[in-house]
Amino acid sequence: MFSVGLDHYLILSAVLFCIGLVGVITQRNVIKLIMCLEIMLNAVNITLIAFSMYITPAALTGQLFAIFVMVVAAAEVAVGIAIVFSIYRSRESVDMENFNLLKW
Amino acid sequence: MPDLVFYLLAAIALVASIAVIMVRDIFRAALCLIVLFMSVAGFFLLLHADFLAIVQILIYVGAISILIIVAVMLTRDARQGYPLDNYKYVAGAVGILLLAAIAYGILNTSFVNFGGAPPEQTIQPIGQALFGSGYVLPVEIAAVLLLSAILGAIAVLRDK
Amino acid sequence: MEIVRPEVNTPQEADAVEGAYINSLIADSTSAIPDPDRWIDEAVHRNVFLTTTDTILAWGRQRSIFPMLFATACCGMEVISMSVSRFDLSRFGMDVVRFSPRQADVMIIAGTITWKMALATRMIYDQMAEPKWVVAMGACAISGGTFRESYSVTPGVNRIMPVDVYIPGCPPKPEAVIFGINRLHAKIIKGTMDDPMLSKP
Amino acid sequence: MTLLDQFQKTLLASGLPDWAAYLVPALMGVILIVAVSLTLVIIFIWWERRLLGRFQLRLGPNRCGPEGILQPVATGLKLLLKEDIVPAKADKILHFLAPIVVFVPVLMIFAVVPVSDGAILANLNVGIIYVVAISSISTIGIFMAAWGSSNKFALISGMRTVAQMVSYELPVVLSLVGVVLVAGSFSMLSIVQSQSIPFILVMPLGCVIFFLGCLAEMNRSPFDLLEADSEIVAGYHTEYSGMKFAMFFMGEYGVALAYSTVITTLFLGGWSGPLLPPVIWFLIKVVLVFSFTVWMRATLPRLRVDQLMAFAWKGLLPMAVINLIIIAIEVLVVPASMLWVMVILNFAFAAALVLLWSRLFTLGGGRVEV
Amino acid sequence: MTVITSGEELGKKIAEAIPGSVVSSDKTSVMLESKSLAQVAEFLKNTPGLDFNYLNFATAVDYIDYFELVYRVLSMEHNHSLILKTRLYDRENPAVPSLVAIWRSAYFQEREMFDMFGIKFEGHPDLRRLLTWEGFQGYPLRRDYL
Amino acid sequence: MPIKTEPFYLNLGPQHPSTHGVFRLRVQLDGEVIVDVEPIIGYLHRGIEKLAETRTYTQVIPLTDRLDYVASMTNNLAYCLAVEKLAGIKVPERAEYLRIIFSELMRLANHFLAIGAFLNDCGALATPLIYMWREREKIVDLCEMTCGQRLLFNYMRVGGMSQDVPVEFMPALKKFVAEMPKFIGEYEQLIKQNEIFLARTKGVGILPREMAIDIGASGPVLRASGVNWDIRKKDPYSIYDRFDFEVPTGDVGDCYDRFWVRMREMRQSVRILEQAIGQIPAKGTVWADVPQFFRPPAGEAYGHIEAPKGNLGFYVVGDGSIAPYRVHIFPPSLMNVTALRDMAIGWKVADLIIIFGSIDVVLGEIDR
Amino acid sequence: MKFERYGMGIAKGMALTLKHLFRPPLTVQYPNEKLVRSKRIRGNELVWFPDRCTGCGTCTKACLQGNIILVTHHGEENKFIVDKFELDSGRCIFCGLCVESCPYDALAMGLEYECAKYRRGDTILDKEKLKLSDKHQPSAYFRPQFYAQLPEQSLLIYDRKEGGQKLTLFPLSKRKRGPGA
Repeated sequence: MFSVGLDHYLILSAVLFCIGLVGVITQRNVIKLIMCLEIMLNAVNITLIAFSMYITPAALTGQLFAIFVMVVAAAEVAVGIAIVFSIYRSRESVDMENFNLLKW
Repeated sequence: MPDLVFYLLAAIALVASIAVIMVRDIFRAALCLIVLFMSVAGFFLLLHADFLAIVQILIYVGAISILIIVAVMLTRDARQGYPLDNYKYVAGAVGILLLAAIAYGILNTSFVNFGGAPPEQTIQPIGQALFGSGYVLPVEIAAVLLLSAILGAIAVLRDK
Repeated sequence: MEIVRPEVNTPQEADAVEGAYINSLIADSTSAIPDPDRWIDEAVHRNVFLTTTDTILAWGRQRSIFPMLFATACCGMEVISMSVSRFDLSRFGMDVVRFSPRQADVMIIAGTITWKMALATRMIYDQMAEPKWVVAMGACAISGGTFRESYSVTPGVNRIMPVDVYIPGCPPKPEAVIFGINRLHAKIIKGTMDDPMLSKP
Repeated sequence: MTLLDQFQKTLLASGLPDWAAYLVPALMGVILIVAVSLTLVIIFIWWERRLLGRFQLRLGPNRCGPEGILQPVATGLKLLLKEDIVPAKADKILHFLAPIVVFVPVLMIFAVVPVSDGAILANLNVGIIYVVAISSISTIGIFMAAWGSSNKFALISGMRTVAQMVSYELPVVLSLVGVVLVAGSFSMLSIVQSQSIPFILVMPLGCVIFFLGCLAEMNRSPFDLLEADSEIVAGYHTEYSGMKFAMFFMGEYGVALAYSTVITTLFLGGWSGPLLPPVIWFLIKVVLVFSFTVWMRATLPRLRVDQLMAFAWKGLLPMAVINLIIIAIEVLVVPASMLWVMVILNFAFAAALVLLWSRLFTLGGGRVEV
Repeated sequence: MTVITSGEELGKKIAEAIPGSVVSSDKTSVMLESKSLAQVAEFLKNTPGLDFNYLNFATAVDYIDYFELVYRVLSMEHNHSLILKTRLYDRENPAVPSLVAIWRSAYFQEREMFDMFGIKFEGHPDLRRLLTWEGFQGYPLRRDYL
Repeated sequence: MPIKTEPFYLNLGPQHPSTHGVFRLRVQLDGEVIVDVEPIIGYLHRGIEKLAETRTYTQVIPLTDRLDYVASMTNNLAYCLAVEKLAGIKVPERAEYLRIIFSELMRLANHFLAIGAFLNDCGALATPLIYMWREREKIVDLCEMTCGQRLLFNYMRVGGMSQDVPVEFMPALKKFVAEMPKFIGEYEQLIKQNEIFLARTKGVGILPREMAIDIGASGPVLRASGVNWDIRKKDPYSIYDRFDFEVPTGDVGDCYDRFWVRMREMRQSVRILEQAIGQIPAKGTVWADVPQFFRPPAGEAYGHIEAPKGNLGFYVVGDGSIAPYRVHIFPPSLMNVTALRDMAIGWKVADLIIIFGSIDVVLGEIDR
Repeated sequence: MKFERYGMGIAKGMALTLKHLFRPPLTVQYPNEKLVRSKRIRGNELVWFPDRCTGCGTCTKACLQGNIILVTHHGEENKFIVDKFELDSGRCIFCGLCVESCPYDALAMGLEYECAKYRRGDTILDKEKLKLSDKHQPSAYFRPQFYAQLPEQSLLIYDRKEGGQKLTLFPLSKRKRGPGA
């Protein structure tokens, strides 16, 4: 039971994912929201690599997918923070409540 | 031994991730996020994905978290953060429900090992897989994505 | 003197606050602070170390003093002369000149301290970490020198902080300052002034 | 197969419990790294102070032990027992953690540097990326210090840190990829083994770019903006005293030393050399690289922030990219046994590129541009 | 060699241009009415042939009965100089027009005179204590300050 | 990328590594870009003008030493010129030459420090300062040989010099003057073409010609802005009209020009020294025997010289007693910092430091 | 910044510093080796010859800060006898005006400059200390009669062969123990 297997990794990443999700729902600070998104992406990465290790150790497919996830994460943070700056510039706030316009 | 390390890392990861959403000071939250990233890198090492572990540190710790820190620094008056709003019970419920569902799924599925030993070193296979067969197009698309992200960021922040 | 910084919003307010502090500093420092003769002894009593440990510590402290160059006026030039190639203070391990008072050990007050500056001097002294020493270099720092009668000059820096070594001269020659620093070394390592080696005419 | 691996094997074979077989070699490795690298750092601090003194026609510390070699020891002793001040407004936790976060990654770099054949603590097959990744962690430490001490000078220094480190990471990595292409491996050991001609000759431009990038990453002159004492007093460690300051101080020199070893390994052929034992060769090369940085420190003025950034983005980065493309083509075209062809070609390309850049591009001159 | 302009000739010129401004004049200096100081300065700076574009120094002397303000102005093109003087008899609240708008080099010197003598310069953009601190009692360079 | 940031105040000084003493700059920053600068002075205000009223004419000379302590003998000269003008004293020939020699030595000494400290501000870790200081030490040695002190000489007197130079002085001076051009050449090699230095200084902190005149700048700061104004040429005092030298000027008025004007002035100073060594009478008195407590007539006099930093003037009012009634000191540095705000706005903190360094102020003179 | 000269300027500067690396350092290892100071040195003390002093008080008038305290009383043969002669070396600026003004050559500047003290009171030179001082070698400042007795000053301009300051190429540390060495 206590020797670590695939299940442990999956449960762990599920817990992390849910924490991230709770964060995304509850946070009002946009920067923190982005941070919570990063937690969720990391949880997904753990899942991918755990599957890669335990299901198809030779093929490394999961690791390849993790790389693509990282690429997406980097792009998302760059654009996300650019948008945060842009809104902060006009509204002087990073509160989600102020992000209700489609144009700024 | 690897099991011990796993539990240790898991504890760190959970504490750090909970701290990210609970800590009010946003700079400290960002530091907790870094701790989480490092522990995830530790999981990658445990899973024999050493290349990805290093890339995780390089990208998440070296780049993304620094970007977040810059954002924290430049939005100084918002540093203290805001209280969690009224959704927190709803969110907690949703989270727990989702977690229960996933856990149920995981525990009731038997995963099949398709066999084969994990490769001794991962860099070469990853490289060959990425650029050799099948994944060239996604790699190119990823490159385009990154480029467009950079351009988009610049476009958003440009003086109007 | 306790310095509490009230919230100020404009530069003018800040100036007024500073002026008030200067006036209270003048009112407070009418008599000289006694020279810390027994300073080292007290320190030894305070933390009981084994003798060897104590010696090693004193050795470390004496060999690597980070000076805080508090060069306000003419003597500052001689401080530079002393630290550059001809007299080279770095031979004593003092080449790591720290401009942050937190990291400095000895404050070499080189030059006239006016009342306007005395406030900053005192604050910097308070910011320095223990153990700390003060060297008053030149006539102005010791007693106000030729400007002693002036309305704006502190008559001796020992009115606002205890001074460990006085180096007379206007300005003292670099060798004289190095001699003073050697005496400070001796003070650090011996912890007493009754050393026959030091009783130089 | 490194010595520690073998040790672990024997331990496992001898029937020790599982965890002990993992822990004992790891602890030994840690102790070895800390001891050796701290000693080296102390010696190099002394060496820099002496050498800098000689560049400036003076002697440098020479009264403490033979030729003053105990000087850093005395400094360390003194700092150890100096009062530790935490400013009232500071963020206590960050203020406490920052020196550790700066200092530990520096030590971790030494783990993958091969001192001679097989004498490496961890022969990672991702050695080079490991170095880059680990060293980016200390940026966060510096930023923690800057933020945590709630001092304006420190905050300016922190802003500069982020910009500088992030900008110079790119050219450094890109010039590293050239090395990897020619050597065909990420592992430090095999990179050294593949240098029949030192890579400084094979890719001079890459070496220069990497060296400059390293200077910026280790905050040495002329890129020492983080603690430009004529501008921002002592930079991010303005509010630090005592042992914490000592850790910053050691970390600063430690990172300089670490990068010197990395440059030696990647571009100067590591331990290889005739006659003398490999360790001596390695040390000689490290001392040469380190002395070169001291020489630059003794001569050059400091760049301004925007010039620094412009130099990274407009100067080093495009040159690194072009250099990488050239090397990639050469690796495809030139057979591996004929490295000397690449030497000639690359010198020509490097000269052409430098000429082109110095003619065509203005790097951040004139008014402030953001 | 900087020519010291004859104060008598120039005094006449000034008196013609701005009547009632000159009190007296001798070989080197022109004594002015304190109120017309700014006008005269304007005249000296902008009149072709005089072009006193450079204020060399400005100071005050406390003669106990009155303060004497001394300005030495210079023309870089013609290389000639002139000393302007004016007297302030009000000891409690001496005031004089500021010259900062005409020669910016008066900026610090007028602040210094305010600090040292308590002379108010009307129209000075930022008349505060310069050398001593805020809250300093008295004006040190007056003869009665001890 | 103008992200809206709150402007914040930064106090540079009064104790800051590159304020050359106790100068305080209250800087308002936006990011690192300077929005406003306010120089706050007075941290070294010692009341020299007040003290001079209570001391005899001779006793004021040690006080004047402490004004511009980098080149203290020039202050003596300016004060002595003013008092000599007041009392109508004629200075002996040999003393005039000695005055020229020492004031040119002081100019060299000052420029050594100015350039060295300026480069230190640019971030070159003390090496240029140290090379300069080595040469300065040679000058200091010469002065110490003459009057026994290394910094505050108290050498000139009203009516000449306090004593003649010793016999070893002239050979040593000749050797120094002979070595000097080589050293200046070496120094130009060290820094003049350095790209980083050029990038830091060229075009930075421009002081336009009109503004330079308007703020009453003088010395190298004025000349770097393209104004050919040197009191040694335009209003020759002492015996400067006997020497042949040029007045170097800049054309833009940026930091580099100020540096470069100083470098060229050093060469001219060496030229003047060479001529003075050739012309000086071998023997003769150096002091017009002025009694220690002499009483100049009531009146006023203004003596000014081209000090290393600019136009240094002394306005002395005598009332017929042994002590001056009023001594006003007109310091060049005070005028030169007037335009600091205009020069620095829009630049970064690092530029502010080098702009301030290129002005070359000394606080003893600003605050008096 | 524009590298018009391809970094040649930087290279030139670095060549110059490299040249300096191989020049002998100028450093005087002070407590172990001392520079010979000027013959006219104004050291941080006065040398007083009590037998020549008549107590006329010219020096007290010449002193610009009233630092010399001289108390006398009338002795026999209409001479002054000095009761108190005291000056504060912590306040004196060593301008030399008192020495210049002394009509009987009873005061001279001293050679001594190593005068650092631990206590403020120690800096005051009273009559007893000054009485001992005439055993010291006075400096030749305004006292040319002492000029010949003093050693030649070691100047930085001359190198060692010409009697100047000692320059050594690779000096080893001095193991000798000076005060605080």
